[in-house]
Amino acid sequence: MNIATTEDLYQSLIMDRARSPRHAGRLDEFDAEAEGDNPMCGDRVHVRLRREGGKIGILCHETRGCAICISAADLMGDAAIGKADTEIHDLADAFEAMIVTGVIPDRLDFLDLRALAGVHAYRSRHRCATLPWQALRAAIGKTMELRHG
Amino acid sequence: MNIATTEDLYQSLIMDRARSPRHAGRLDEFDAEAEGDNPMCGDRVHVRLRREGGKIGILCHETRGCAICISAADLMGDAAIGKADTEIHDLADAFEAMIVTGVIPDRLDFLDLRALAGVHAYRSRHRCATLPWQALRAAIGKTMELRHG
Amino acid sequence: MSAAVHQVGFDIERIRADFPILTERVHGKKLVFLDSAASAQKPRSVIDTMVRTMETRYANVHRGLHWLSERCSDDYEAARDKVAAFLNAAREEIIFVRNTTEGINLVAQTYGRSALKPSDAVVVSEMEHHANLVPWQMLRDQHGIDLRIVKITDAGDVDFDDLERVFTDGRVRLLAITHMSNVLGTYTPVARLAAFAHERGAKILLDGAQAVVHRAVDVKAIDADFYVFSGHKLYGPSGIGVLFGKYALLEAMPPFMGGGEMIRSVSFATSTWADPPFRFEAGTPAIVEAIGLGAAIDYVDSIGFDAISAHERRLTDHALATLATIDGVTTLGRAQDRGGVVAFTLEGIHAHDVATLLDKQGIAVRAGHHCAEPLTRRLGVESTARASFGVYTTLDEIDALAVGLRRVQQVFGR
Amino acid sequence: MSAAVHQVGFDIERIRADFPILTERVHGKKLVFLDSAASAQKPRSVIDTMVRTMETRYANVHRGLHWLSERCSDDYEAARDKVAAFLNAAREEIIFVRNTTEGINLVAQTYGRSALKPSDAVVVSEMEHHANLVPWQMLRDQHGIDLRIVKITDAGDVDFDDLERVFTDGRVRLLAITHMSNVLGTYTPVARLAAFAHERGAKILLDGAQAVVHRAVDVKAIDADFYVFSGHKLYGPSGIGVLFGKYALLEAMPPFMGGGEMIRSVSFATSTWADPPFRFEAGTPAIVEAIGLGAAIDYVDSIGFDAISAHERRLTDHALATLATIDGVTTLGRAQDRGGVVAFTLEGIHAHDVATLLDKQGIAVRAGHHCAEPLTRRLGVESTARASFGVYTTLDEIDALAVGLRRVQQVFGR
Ligand SMILES: Cc1ncc(COP(=O)(O)O)c(C=O)c1O
Ligand SMILES: Cc1ncc(COP(=O)(O)O)c(C=O)c1O
Repeated sequence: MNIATTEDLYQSLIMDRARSPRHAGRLDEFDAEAEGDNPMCGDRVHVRLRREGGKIGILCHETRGCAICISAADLMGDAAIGKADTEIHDLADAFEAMIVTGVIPDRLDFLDLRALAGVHAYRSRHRCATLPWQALRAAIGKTMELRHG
Repeated sequence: MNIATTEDLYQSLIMDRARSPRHAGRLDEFDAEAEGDNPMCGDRVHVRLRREGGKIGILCHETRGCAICISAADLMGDAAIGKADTEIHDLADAFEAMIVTGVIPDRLDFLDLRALAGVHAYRSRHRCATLPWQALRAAIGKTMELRHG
Repeated sequence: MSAAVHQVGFDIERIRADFPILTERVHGKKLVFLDSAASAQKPRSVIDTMVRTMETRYANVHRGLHWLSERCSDDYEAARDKVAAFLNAAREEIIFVRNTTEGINLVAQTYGRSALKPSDAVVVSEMEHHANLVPWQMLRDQHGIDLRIVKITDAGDVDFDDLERVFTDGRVRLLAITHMSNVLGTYTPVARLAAFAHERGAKILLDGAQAVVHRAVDVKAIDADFYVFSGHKLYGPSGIGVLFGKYALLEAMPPFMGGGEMIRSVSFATSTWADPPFRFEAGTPAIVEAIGLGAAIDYVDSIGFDAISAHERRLTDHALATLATIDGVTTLGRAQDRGGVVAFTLEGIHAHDVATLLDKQGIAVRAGHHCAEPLTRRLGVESTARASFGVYTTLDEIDALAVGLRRVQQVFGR
Repeated sequence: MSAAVHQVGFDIERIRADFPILTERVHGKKLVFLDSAASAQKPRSVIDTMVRTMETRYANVHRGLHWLSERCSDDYEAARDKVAAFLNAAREEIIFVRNTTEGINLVAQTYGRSALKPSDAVVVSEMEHHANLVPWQMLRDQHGIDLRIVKITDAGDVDFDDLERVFTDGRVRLLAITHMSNVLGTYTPVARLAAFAHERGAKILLDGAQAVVHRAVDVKAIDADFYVFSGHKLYGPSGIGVLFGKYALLEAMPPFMGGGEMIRSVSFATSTWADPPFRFEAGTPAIVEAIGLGAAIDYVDSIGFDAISAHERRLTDHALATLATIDGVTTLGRAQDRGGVVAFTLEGIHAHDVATLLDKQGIAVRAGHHCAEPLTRRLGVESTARASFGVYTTLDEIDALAVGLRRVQQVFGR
């Protein structure tokens, strides 16, 4: 039996990122931060980011959760870096749509996020994959409030 | 089709009594009285009785209800007259048991009460047949209270 | 005779074949079931859906990460989508309850206790089922609201003059009223009532237990704030019903019951609530029954409300005309707009005797006060018999009722 | 291997053949259903009883004078008799509710608001399901009672020293506690707890949602004041549950919901209540589901609780022993007396991932906090996976779980 097939959820990319996330950690200096949590299962994602020239320069997350949640947070880091706030919402929309529909969007900036398309088949796991994005959206929202306030 | 067969509920005895009850009416002078009512269908039986030598001498009922209820009240009149209070409870027990089981008891003083055995088959009508007896029991209970009080 | 009278597109024999129970015999007679307003019979598609769920796709919903639970949750939530489409509402506005009664109690205990002050008034009509009267009496006794009764006309319609009167002091905050009377058959003018209430700063709750069976209901077009119905009258399973509430109202309401599913987070000290609709669905829901209700909605949709309403109209007209030909029979209610229930009395014969004697001929009708005791009293009768119709009812069955009633009169020598 | 190990009189293969769903395949694999504590699967006799009711004997209950309604009422009330015999109670003490959750809410809202004063205290334990915590939190917030939590020992038993402590000030009027924990498997010593409460002037409510599935329950022998369970965990339909209450307590309680069936008489001004149990069953009940629950009770009676308990004991022992052989697996709960649920964690692997990866092998387990969030926190874990057993569970299935868990560890490189 081969559980980890390519169209499968627990493929090596996801497992790699779950075991050794590249963006895990805690920024001491940051421009925006937010936390997302799912009390139903105890998953929690804390996101901090620093900007460079109006774009996200560094993104770090501290994630306590399942493999899906950790890898989703980490792959989000790859995709978010270099983006402006407005682009983030667009990307998050596309990601959330992929989780709901299972259809991988045809866009270059999606990078390895496509690895998570298989979450689609597990409705009760959708939250695990989208929680990091919810935190990122909240972090950006708060920065904007600060800027306007 | 012959609805009114002998083993049937709406036999001629019951219909006769429902149409022209013998004990219907209102005693002005009485030793005991009580009312039974069933709010679920609006049936109401008012019983008054007069004693003669420690036994029921006259029993009158005013019954507003269905044919089963009126004939049950009237046939109760036949059977109750000439009985002492203690005998009434025994008779009422036997009548109620017949309604629940459908089995006609083997006792001489049962008279035409047996005509109501068919009510057994209609659980939702049991109350119609037993309501007069409930009123009679209550009337007797009240007399006894008066006597003791 | 009846088949020919039926319009094209409504094949009554095919519909009857969908309901296994209709071939039963009662006291050796063909069953003539004229008690659908109490609870309707179930088509095979509803029964099959319940069986298929239990035999192939059952597990507890929402909490499971495994295949059966995901599939069963999908089916349960798909049923919510069907109900939402059925009422033209959003899925978050659809709460599964046991029955109409629970739906109204839920609103009384949550909306009533949170949004109504003791000085506020609630209005119900004279023709309410106990389900839309007793919960408000309980709220009055517990919480101190004022409960007012709006009169009906002798024809059986809402008396708008009296409605003006009960609203004059401006204290009415909720009008809770039936969409169709289960005794008089009256359809109330719900859009007009909603506008009337809203103009005066009140919300409206509609008891749709009867109406929803016979007509397409669009809560948006009506502008209903709350709408309630039971699955078992809509050819669906027992144990399932629906409360619709506008989302903004639901969102502001505290939960009704506490337990699993309805919480966001629980600690020993305190708990926070989930969003609607889950906030109002504590514990394991009536899973198979909700899915069965979805199948019932598919079933009525497959016939279509145009056909259903027309069929009902034809049956009701035929029943009123036929019963009018029998001496000693009086039918109740003369509302302009009326649905498929006909309550009646027989002179000198108690409704209980009517029902029992009809039963012996295989004809099922209801007798009593039909859980509308104050209305029965208002009409000056003790109890009535009631014939009520479903999609499977035929004109022949109404003729059988007429024959049966004449036999009842014979037994009583009338 | 397992068949041989089973004692005579418990023919597991015949039992499995009674449950149609067990032959389903999931992701192309044989279904291994280890989630019965969330909701059990249904034997054919329960499904058939529901179908037969809907196809041959269905109508609304209690209110009808016709044959179908009389027969359906008989069946519904016969189900109440079966439940009464099952618990060793009187039929008037048996109230049909939707589920355990509604039963507890009913007691909180009726007994709680009428018999408890704001200065009174209610005690629950640290290992309660949300269904037996949140309703008391709501009562506290609405009515002002004091809610106290009695601790459990590290083994997962009720801490009687702490129980003494929470009772010392004499203000406790109700002990509401589980009969069997859905996470730790702990059976609580219910007769001892009841005596403890009664000696101190308190009543006892037992959450029997799990216990009733595995052991014969005698509410008289326990001397329980209230006992609650759900049909869907006892191989019965969804949408039906039971509240037992001692008659004298029920008789003094106001109704929970208002509507049809629960009243004696209604006028516009006021209503009077029917006697228990009807006072607490407002509106059309879950008729088919109550009748189906009766069939479920017949089913478990036909196997017998001696056999069921022994089977469960064997499965639990085997599961604890087998899981102990896998490195990195930790099972929760070490109560002396424990039932057929085993919660566990895998080192370094989140319970969600465990459940999803087992699911892909056809093995259904639950993962999360199992609606006992405060307990999970008390145990110092975020979430756990849980395997739970029914009459149809085999020792082979537990072996399959062990194999499955090793595969999960492989995927995670452990
Ligand atoms: C111990 C315990 N109590 C209460 C419940 C709640 O049961 P239900 O969801 O059927 O109301 C459960 C089941 O989830 C349980 O295991
Ligand atoms: C108009 C109306 N409202 C409410 C109800 C109560 O419905 P249920 O018993 O399903 O709660 C009924 C049916 O009996 C009804 O006809």
